[in-house]
Amino acid sequence: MTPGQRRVIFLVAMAGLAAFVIWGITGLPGFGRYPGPYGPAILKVAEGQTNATGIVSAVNFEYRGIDTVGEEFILFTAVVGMTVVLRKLRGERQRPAIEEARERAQPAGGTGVRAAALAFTGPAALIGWWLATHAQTNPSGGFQGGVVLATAFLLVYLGGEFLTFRRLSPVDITDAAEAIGAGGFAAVGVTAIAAGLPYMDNYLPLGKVPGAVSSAGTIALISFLVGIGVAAAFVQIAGELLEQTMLVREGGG
Amino acid sequence: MMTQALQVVILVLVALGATLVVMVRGRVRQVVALSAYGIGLAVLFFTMQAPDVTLSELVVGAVALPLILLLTIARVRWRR
Amino acid sequence: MNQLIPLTVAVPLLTAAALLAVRPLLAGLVWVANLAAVAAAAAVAVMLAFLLRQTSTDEAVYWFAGFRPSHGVAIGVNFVAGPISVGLALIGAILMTAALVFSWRYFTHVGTYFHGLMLIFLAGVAGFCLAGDVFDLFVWFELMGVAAYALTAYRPEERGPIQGALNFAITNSVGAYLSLTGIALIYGRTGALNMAQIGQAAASRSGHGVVVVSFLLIIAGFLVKAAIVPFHFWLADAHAVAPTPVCVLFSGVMVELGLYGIARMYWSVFGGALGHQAALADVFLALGTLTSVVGALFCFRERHVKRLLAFSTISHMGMFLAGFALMTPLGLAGVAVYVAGHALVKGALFLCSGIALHRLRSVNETCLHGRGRKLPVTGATFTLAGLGLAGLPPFALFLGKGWIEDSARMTWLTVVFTLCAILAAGAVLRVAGGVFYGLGDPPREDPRMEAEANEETGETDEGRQRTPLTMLIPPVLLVAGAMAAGVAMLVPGAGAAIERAALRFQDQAAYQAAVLGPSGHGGSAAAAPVATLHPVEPAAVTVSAVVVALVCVAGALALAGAALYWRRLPVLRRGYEPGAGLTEFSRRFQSGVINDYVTWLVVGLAIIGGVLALITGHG
Amino acid sequence: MTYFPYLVAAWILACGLYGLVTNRDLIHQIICLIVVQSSTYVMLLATGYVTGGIAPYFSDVPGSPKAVDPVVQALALTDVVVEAAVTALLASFAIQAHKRFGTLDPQDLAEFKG
Repeated sequence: MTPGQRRVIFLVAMAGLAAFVIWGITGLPGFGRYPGPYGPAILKVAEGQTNATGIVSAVNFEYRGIDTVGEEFILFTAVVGMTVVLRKLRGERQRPAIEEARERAQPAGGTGVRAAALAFTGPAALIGWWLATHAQTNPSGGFQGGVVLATAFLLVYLGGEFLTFRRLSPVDITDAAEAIGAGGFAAVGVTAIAAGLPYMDNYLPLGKVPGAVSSAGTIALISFLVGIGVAAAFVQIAGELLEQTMLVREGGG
Repeated sequence: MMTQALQVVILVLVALGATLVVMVRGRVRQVVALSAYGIGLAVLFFTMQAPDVTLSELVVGAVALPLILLLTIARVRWRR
Repeated sequence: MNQLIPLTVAVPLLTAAALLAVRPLLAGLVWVANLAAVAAAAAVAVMLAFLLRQTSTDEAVYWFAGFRPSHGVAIGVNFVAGPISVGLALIGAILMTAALVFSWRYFTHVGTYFHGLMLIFLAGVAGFCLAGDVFDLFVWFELMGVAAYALTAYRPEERGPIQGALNFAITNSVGAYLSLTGIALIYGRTGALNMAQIGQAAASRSGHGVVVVSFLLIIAGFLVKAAIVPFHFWLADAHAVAPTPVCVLFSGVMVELGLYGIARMYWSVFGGALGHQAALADVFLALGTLTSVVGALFCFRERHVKRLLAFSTISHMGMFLAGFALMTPLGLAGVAVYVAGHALVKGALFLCSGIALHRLRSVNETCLHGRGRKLPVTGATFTLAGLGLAGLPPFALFLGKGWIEDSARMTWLTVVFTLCAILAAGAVLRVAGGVFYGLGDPPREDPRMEAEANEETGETDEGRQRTPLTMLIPPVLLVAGAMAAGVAMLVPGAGAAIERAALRFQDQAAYQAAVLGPSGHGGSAAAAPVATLHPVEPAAVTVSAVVVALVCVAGALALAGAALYWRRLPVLRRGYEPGAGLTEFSRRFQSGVINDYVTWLVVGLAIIGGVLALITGHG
Repeated sequence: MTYFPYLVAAWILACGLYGLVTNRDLIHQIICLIVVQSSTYVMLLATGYVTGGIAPYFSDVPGSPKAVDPVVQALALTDVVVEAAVTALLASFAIQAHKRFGTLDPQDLAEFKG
């Protein structure tokens, strides 16, 4: 098909599909009139059952925990896939890291950017940590915390410290951390089986005060594991992509 | 009423943002549009009382994805 | 509470995570990774086999973290293990074990990544089969998808894999997001994600359009995965380039899971609410027939063996979809047996072409001509599998096809299916005769096909002088298994048991009762029990089925012979190539351009959507 | 307003598909795929919204008023992670395609793959 034909065929078909979907949309209850019963049922029982005040985290890590196990493994698999696809191939070699680092030691913005980036590293790490460990009480959780934690590592890179970045995040370690993050989550579930409980059962003590950091049993533990896994995954995604800029085809540029 | 007016405005902005992201030419410009669109979505989710999703959309849609894409663009521009 | 159910997913996931966590330590110990992966896959197979026995009469429902539904409202996520779902997962685990054994000595730089990805893929398969919740289904669908994209691109040093993986990933992702849109719509209508609960709520509330639309959008992802025309374009691109052991899983179970998803959505969720069963059946029957014909024609024109097998899979998917579309227990039972037999036979065919690739460095029929003579066992296995694909008794495929045709009672369907099977199996037997026995002349080729077929080179670097036993035993066992499965079906009662399982799968009211408790919660009356709609037809070996099967085998052999000796026929000497015109025609569609594939996806959905709207709009 | 958010979601979906069909650059297409997926968040969150509802947090609101649906928010969170994962994988495919083919035009990729 030529691009012109394609566009015409698509637009005609899309008009038909849109009409069909709109027909479906008009069968929905209007916006703001969610009928339930799933949400209200969760809202009614969640705080009592899990001691978590952040109901979304309770759903993610407890009621629909198995979805989140799958989700973590999707991220994990994608990073493994990236590593496989981008692994060094015959005829490619890496520029010496030192040489590369020298080039990158002077970030475009000069010392100001560098200092700012490094200065933000600590707070970013702290925020990430806090988010990952407060899933049960706040709009946060392992995922968001993990990404912010990964940002802390990336700030080190932005600060021109490429070698430090690579030393802080060698592939083997991030690999292992991801595996532990994703697998640990699944393993927490399996330990419940070993104890004769249903998979993913929240068997840790729920704590006394709803909303406290130590409350909500396995939710906090799982959120923490997810945080580790996600942080490692994003550090590795960035690391893989950065690494790519240093590969040189033998004989070529 | 206030909330609803705000939601309508942001929904219109988000719809325009999506159109813009698709229509813009040039890779880097498109990534910038995507980042802005991500922020728009985050605001929309906030008005829909979803702070968790807002935070996720901010860190992923507005920061992580553009970063991944920019690094990719940097890599594929190189040696051309 | 059956703890085997979650373990079928947890064991492969944990093994994969453990292997990848200690990957650096395994650098010199590849056999550890191999052994662990094979053991995990085999363990899953054993667990599923036990589960199949336990659930042969009844579904086992497992609620994660013990959140049982109260008053008909599910707050947790459940897995539902029934004979059909467990059986399909079991096929996946068996093929996975075979593929992992096969790849033991197949890759040189296999690393641990391959094993990890394969095991995660297996977990996705098991989770998808067992999920009883539509969003959970989507999660496993995506997990399986992401692992599959990565596996397709496993050999990035070549050009083909990356292009095939891109087309695969983008089309399937679009399909998955359409599914998710459909899930959002039905959730907005019913406020439920549990399949049984959606079924009840959808049947008892108004808003018919949203039910139809969300049904089509949800199955859109599965139609893409199942490679139903016009959503099939990605399949040949991905199959041609993925490592051969991975193709075994793609063709044997992943594509079939798409069909399973459609059947699950219809029978467990939407069937009662949609109504108009006869008209919907016609839509699926038309899609299935179209897919079968297109797949068979493309299959016959191919010279790239893996691509050829991929198109044969598309052709069979059409037959499976048509079998599902009969909406009868016997038809579905036929599909179940057909899928099982096809998975084993197709797995063996792919593994044999993997051996050819390993030893002869090519999967191009033209350039392999006669060179397979030094691989007698592989050749015999390939030929036998090809005959099985044609439906030679006692292979399980012949029973499956026979049951579908018995149940359909439509002469035209039998004729079309037999012609398709002759074309597809004839192409496979042509390869068998030409490559492994050197019969006839090598097909003449236009340069473009040649280039396409040569895109594949070896996947291995070493050991080309002999075929390791670990590569030879799996295909032999798979062919033997396909035959044994067919023989086992002849045991009195076996056919009836499968038919009962199919009947159970189609009984929405029973499914809702099993998941949500017998009390039901209104609405269940709307889901008409299937048993009353369709009297149970006996699942037996009929004379007509045997005759059709023998005609099919004879036709395939004759066609293969004709294709091989075409140029020696005195009448047609003037350089006429069968399928040359088709090649030109097909290239316009199978262009390899992702933009085209997405366009066809939207076109297909718009047409099906229009037809569904016409059918159900006035009801 | 009754159906407006759903229609916006459908519009975003259509935009993304249009971009996938008409763009001839893989990076653009990956971005369009992100747009396609973003429509699902809007659709999900819109279906679970309750007018006047509060975010599903019960820390210091005794006798809490009705909240919006927490389930769709959890689903959207999962969805966001899936998006990040798929995008990262596709980005690596694009890099590799560029290395092998020297181009990111799908038309050229299809022609050069031989």
